[in-house]
Amino acid sequence: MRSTILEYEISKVVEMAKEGKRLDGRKADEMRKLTIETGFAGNAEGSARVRLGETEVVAGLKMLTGVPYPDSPNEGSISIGAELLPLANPDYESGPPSMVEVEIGRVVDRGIRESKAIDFSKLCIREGELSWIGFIDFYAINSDGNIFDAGAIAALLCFMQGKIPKLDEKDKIIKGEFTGKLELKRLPILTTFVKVGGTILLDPTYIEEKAAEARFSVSTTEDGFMAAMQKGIGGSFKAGEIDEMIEKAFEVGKGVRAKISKL
Amino acid sequence: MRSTILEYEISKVVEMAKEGKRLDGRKADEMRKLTIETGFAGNAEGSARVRLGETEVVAGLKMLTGVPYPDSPNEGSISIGAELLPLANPDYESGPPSMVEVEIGRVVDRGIRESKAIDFSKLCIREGELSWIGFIDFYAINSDGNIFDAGAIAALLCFMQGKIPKLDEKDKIIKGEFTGKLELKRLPILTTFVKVGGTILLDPTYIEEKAAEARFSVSTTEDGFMAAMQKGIGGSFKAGEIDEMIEKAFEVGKGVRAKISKL
Amino acid sequence: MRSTILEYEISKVVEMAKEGKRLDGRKADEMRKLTIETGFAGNAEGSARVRLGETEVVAGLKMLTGVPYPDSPNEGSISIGAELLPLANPDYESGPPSMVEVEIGRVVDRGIRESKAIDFSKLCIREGELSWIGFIDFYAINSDGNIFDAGAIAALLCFMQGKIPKLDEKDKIIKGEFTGKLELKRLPILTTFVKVGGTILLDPTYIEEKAAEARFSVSTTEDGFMAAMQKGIGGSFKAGEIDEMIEKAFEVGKGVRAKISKL
Amino acid sequence: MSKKGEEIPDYKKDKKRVDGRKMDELRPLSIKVGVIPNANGSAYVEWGQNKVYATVYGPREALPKHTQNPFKAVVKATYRMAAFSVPDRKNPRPNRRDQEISKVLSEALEKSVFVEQFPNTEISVFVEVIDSNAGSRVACLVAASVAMADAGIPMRDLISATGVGKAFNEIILDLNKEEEDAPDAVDVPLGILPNSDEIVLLQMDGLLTKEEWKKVIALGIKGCKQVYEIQKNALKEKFELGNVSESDDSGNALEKKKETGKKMKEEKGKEKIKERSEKEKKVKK
Amino acid sequence: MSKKGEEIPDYKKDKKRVDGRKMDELRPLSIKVGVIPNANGSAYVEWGQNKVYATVYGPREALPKHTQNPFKAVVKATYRMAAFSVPDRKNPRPNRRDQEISKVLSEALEKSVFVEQFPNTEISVFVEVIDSNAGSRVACLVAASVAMADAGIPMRDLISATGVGKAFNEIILDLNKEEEDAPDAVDVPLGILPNSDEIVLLQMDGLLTKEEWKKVIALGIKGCKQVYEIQKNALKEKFELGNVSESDDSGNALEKKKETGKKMKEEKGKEKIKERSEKEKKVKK
Amino acid sequence: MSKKGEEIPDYKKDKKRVDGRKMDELRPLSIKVGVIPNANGSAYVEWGQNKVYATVYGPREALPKHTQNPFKAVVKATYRMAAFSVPDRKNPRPNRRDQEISKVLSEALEKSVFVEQFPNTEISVFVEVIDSNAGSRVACLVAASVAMADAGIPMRDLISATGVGKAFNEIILDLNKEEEDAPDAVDVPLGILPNSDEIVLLQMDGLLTKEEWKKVIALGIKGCKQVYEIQKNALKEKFELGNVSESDDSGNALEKKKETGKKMKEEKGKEKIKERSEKEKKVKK
Repeated sequence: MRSTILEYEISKVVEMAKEGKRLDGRKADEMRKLTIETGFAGNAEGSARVRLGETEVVAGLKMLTGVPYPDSPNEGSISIGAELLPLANPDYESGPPSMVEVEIGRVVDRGIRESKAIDFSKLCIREGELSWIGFIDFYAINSDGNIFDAGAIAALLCFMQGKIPKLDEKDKIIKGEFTGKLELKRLPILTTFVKVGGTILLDPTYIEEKAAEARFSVSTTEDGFMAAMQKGIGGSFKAGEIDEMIEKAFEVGKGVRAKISKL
Repeated sequence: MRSTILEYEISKVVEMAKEGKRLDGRKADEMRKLTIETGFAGNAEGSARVRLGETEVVAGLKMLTGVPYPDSPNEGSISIGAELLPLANPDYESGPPSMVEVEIGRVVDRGIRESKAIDFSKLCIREGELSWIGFIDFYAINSDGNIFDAGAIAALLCFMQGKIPKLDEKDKIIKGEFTGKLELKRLPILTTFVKVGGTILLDPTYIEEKAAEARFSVSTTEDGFMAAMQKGIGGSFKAGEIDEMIEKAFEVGKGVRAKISKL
Repeated sequence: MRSTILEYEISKVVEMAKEGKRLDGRKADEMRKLTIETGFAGNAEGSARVRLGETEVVAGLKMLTGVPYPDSPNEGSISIGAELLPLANPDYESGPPSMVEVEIGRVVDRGIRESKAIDFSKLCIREGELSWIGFIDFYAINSDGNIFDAGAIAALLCFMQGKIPKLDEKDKIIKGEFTGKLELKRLPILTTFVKVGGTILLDPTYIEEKAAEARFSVSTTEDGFMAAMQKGIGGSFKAGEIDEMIEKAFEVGKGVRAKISKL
Repeated sequence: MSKKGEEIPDYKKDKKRVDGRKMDELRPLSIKVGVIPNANGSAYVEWGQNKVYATVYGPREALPKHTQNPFKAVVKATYRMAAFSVPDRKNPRPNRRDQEISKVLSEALEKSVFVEQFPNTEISVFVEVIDSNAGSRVACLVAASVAMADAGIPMRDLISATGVGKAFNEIILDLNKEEEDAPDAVDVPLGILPNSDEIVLLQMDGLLTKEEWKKVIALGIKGCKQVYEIQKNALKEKFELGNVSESDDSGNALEKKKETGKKMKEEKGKEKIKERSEKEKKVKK
Repeated sequence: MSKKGEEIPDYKKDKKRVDGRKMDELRPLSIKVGVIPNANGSAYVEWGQNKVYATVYGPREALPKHTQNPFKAVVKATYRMAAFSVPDRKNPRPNRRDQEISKVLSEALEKSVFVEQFPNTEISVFVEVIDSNAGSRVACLVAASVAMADAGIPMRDLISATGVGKAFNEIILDLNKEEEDAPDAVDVPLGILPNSDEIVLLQMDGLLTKEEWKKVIALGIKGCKQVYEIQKNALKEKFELGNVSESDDSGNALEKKKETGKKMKEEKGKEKIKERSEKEKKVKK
Repeated sequence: MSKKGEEIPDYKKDKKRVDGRKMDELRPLSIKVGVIPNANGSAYVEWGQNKVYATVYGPREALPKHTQNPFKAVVKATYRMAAFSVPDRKNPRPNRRDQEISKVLSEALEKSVFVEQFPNTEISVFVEVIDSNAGSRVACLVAASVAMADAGIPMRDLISATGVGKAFNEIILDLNKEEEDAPDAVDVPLGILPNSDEIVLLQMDGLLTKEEWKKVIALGIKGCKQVYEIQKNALKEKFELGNVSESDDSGNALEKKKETGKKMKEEKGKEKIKERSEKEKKVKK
């Protein structure tokens, strides 16, 4: 059950949204301030700290070796997982990945994977025998909504730094030595909206997510592609609303890309 | 705790059983109508749908390769598991296998395994290196009691169809190609009884199982063997009662065997 | 919540401790009667039953082969785990290892491991390929406090008997045949104290553990070393108190060592 | 992944699909209603090689109590695949994909039901895939929605769903496994309320331009409407409305029939809730 | 599995077993009662190489509440094997075999106890195998039943149990590991109430004709009665009834003693329940 | 493990450490307070390569109810490491080391807090290591204690902590990874209440004589006091006490400031508890 205070705040958010207004003064299609920081984790092959307003996410990349899947013997792979630390919000609990965490992780993963930004064949070490798997784990440190986009940017930043470790003659990773870097062919940017009181809001806060009827995320690339979509929460969208959000997502993606590609 | 309605129904079943009667009009030693259907699952190496009155079970066989056990290097193996889907009964819950599921799976497994119907040495591919394991998973789709016998028949039907996949030069299974079929030396039939109000009832319904003091299952073969027995639930049987049930089980087995061996 | 009776007993233990007295008449620095028995488990490579007053613990050693860790290719290893069986105390519950069990297991493990009593390089079979891992599992059978020390003695006794199995040409263990024994360079003895009502008590009972403000364990060797320490429970010690306990622990260790080394 | 050594099809050029279908053609779809007697509502769907069961239990008291919502029923769908329903044996433990699909199905179904009418309850939906070949989640959504109607739960509309997307250079409806594995494959599971075209399920994987997207969504909605007809017929069959002609006002007739069924079930449902409230927790099997 | 290269014994011909026993001879069996001070009742059994502890806690309030039965006590036995109790180290996590044995032991024990006298409670039985060699489950049942008597829980009868079956061409009592691994091995764990010959535990694995079955069950019941005598003596020893002669009416004397013990414990038990009711849930270790 | 082929350092001879530090020198330590807006209290610590976050939530009603202690608040610390915070990727599931550290941190923190003032509540402490290089548990304890003060929870004292021990033939403060892997390494995580020198965290691994121990504990306490100064400064910065001179009575001023912060938070805390009591259990994310 939700507390009375939360219910009150939610109803306020809904009322304001009906008039196109937001609790923090933003316009409906306005994103919060994005700040990024990379390379803090000495043990990772790439790391990033992303803040979107008060939302803070940290991410890191570990490159491990593994046996390629039988049906793609000359490819490596990636794996992305999200964790909503109890640290980050009084509503979060310890335990095995919740459905919310699973969904966030999988949507962020697909947003990057399906864009074909990473050429998996370049992650092959020896066909059918050994390949690289890039593990990204990202953690909500302070959660004020839209972990989707903050996590997706953090994950992308990790891959952009992605160092490939050197292997010794027994295929063991030599700590601190690298043979090269991951190459990204595209920079897919995930952009998330919610519908509150019938109004589409970009980059929702935690309370806006609670107030939302429906959620929509789309990953866009610099060369005009969408790479993944996900509708979430128990409401609906009209096709026209989807089109509008896609339009806006391309615009947002451009801005974010400009910011992160400077690194 | 059990609801009042359930308690009432149980007491009615007990009263009727004392006079040798049953809620659905059957005689104490009468089996429900058995209908069977096979081969529905394109992805399985054998599949069956079995109905016993309103009880419905589906089962499928997957043949996988594995390393033989060190103490039987020239044998393959089988593995049978039961799942009581929450789909099948409002009393069933999701989660790890319950003790009830474990017991059903293991009794069905032993009923087939211990009959030596399947020659495990024929499942060996290369001694000490590679052998076949036949995995049967069966699921209660609608549960109106006696999942034991319905599941055992479904499992047996799967093995009767059992196709053995072809392997490529790297020991990988080639989808859709087969080298032969499993051979069954016997057709063991599991037959289950409960004791309600002192009367032995064949093929119990769900409510009869709830009303039962004790349960007994025995697997019988066409050549006069019993292959497995299991007494269950918190009551007792006299040796004479066991003898009677064994007698009846051989008769039931004959009928069921006649039906399924036509396939 | 704790029952009223337990609370009453605890307060009594605290009151007595303030005057240096104990419920069972022992002096503050007096250990309970220690009895030991070894070799009861025919399936183990070493086994021991240890009683400390009414506390009873059984332990067994299984020697298994494994691949050495990459960073110590010419070493084997040990692994020690504690289980507080629900058998042993009405307060214990079934389930995955509790934090209490994890702590006991790890402290007992470190008390032996860090003393370097066992030369891990002697557990290597083939460098980088195969080595021995000595698994000790110990179980509380009746728990009247200080499972730490009873378990540590039981574990040590198992290692003292430790038979090394013979391997066949395929590196499989040949049951019942052995090539030699583990050698112990030291006999580290874990000694545990609690602070109750400001008084330090050696070898606490279950109720004394409940009444304790703080706990301290230290492992000592015959050649004047401490090998592991652990402060536990939510209180504190002064450095002087630690020194006193260390002094006493060396004395206790000597006595226990004399007893067990006779075996 | 198309098999090595084989030539990759080009649908633009070939004008027909690997299984002979037209670009906008569904695989054969059949629906049976009320197949599981124990359930409040149920359906069995065969769609191409996919075979799925769906049941609805409830509305029943949501337990444990902290899962209750005082404003509405919680719709909780659980998607599972039988171990033998896929080419390689599936581990029985639910994986991340199972969990995500369970989540999006729950959320899609919620929109179709008047959840406000049943505060503090749970409507439990279980879908079980016993054979599969691309598109099992939309098959499950189609089955679950029909089962929901069969349970007599008051609904805003049925949910009609289909896969849609792109493969071998063409926008196509209802992808099969071979198409899903095409090098340029884009898979879009889509679910709508067919009377209002509201989108309740939407996912997308693969690269698509805005122009392609417009074609995809249009084709998808068209496909959903075909599915809708089959769903309605299945429900009619169950409720023995064989005499109502499909062409004129079948929808209304169905609504009417559903009304009746609904009322009966609703009362049954309420009784059920009362019964359950007496228990602290349902008896573990 | 008999070892390769060795000749397989033929008991019909050999007239004695691999360990020198007669066909109807038990392995050495010793029982100690009251070995675990913390428990309401306990026993330690050595039977051949098998070594097992059993404890009984309760009757105590069944928790969580939904596990309570308003008509009777729930008997919940938990069977576990120490990691070092088998030739290969056993994974500490309970496996399917552990769970099944726990279930059949619980069900067997229930019949022996007047569960109706303690509604809403649980009688917890824990059995731990610390060494094993065929027959650990019946050793546990024997130990658990004695522990139940030691706990003073009102009982219809003790449960006496043994393995019985077939190996190397002969019907035999109390199979050891080598016999359990015979090519023609049939293993029948059997538990009875010895005063009424009611069968409360019965499982069977392996091929047996009806004729053989009759011999097996007769031999098994005979074996159980031998076990019963040892159980009674162990209980007598605990309750210092050494002066009562076994041959005449030891059973009665035992009953009488048990009566006394029962009454004491019963009251202790009731008090215990009251105490526990005050807590919501027992303190997690 | 020092790398093969390299000469093992000898600190007695070398007079300085592998990273150039003096024997009694800490690695660079910086603390930021109040970095996580959602929490009641928080801190971020960089200590050498270690980077850790700590948050405090509560006091809030302890749930489930049976975890409540009617005499005091339960302090529950949870120590976790990010998968990428160690040289090899860490499995996300908490391992035995995580659990033990969580336990000793909880127990250390309890002593520092006036737990008696908040019966039936839980003070939840979460610490997350996002990069590590020996000493992460003491970094977490330092961060957690500062976060506790930031949350305004009434405290007996801060906890100051450091690693101390032996490596390469010398007693040293604040071991780094290379030193922890020395052949003669002894690692002693130590936490004290700096105003009373009471030891609240103490573990030790490795071989140490009594004489060496005395040096170790003296050096450790000295190190903790250096850490204490940095902790106080970080808190001052947060509470904008920049104008109070550190040398005279900064401690008191800090206390005063903390008083104020405490009062505010306390009231906030109580309100929070009331709020939470209305719920049966917090909403699962």
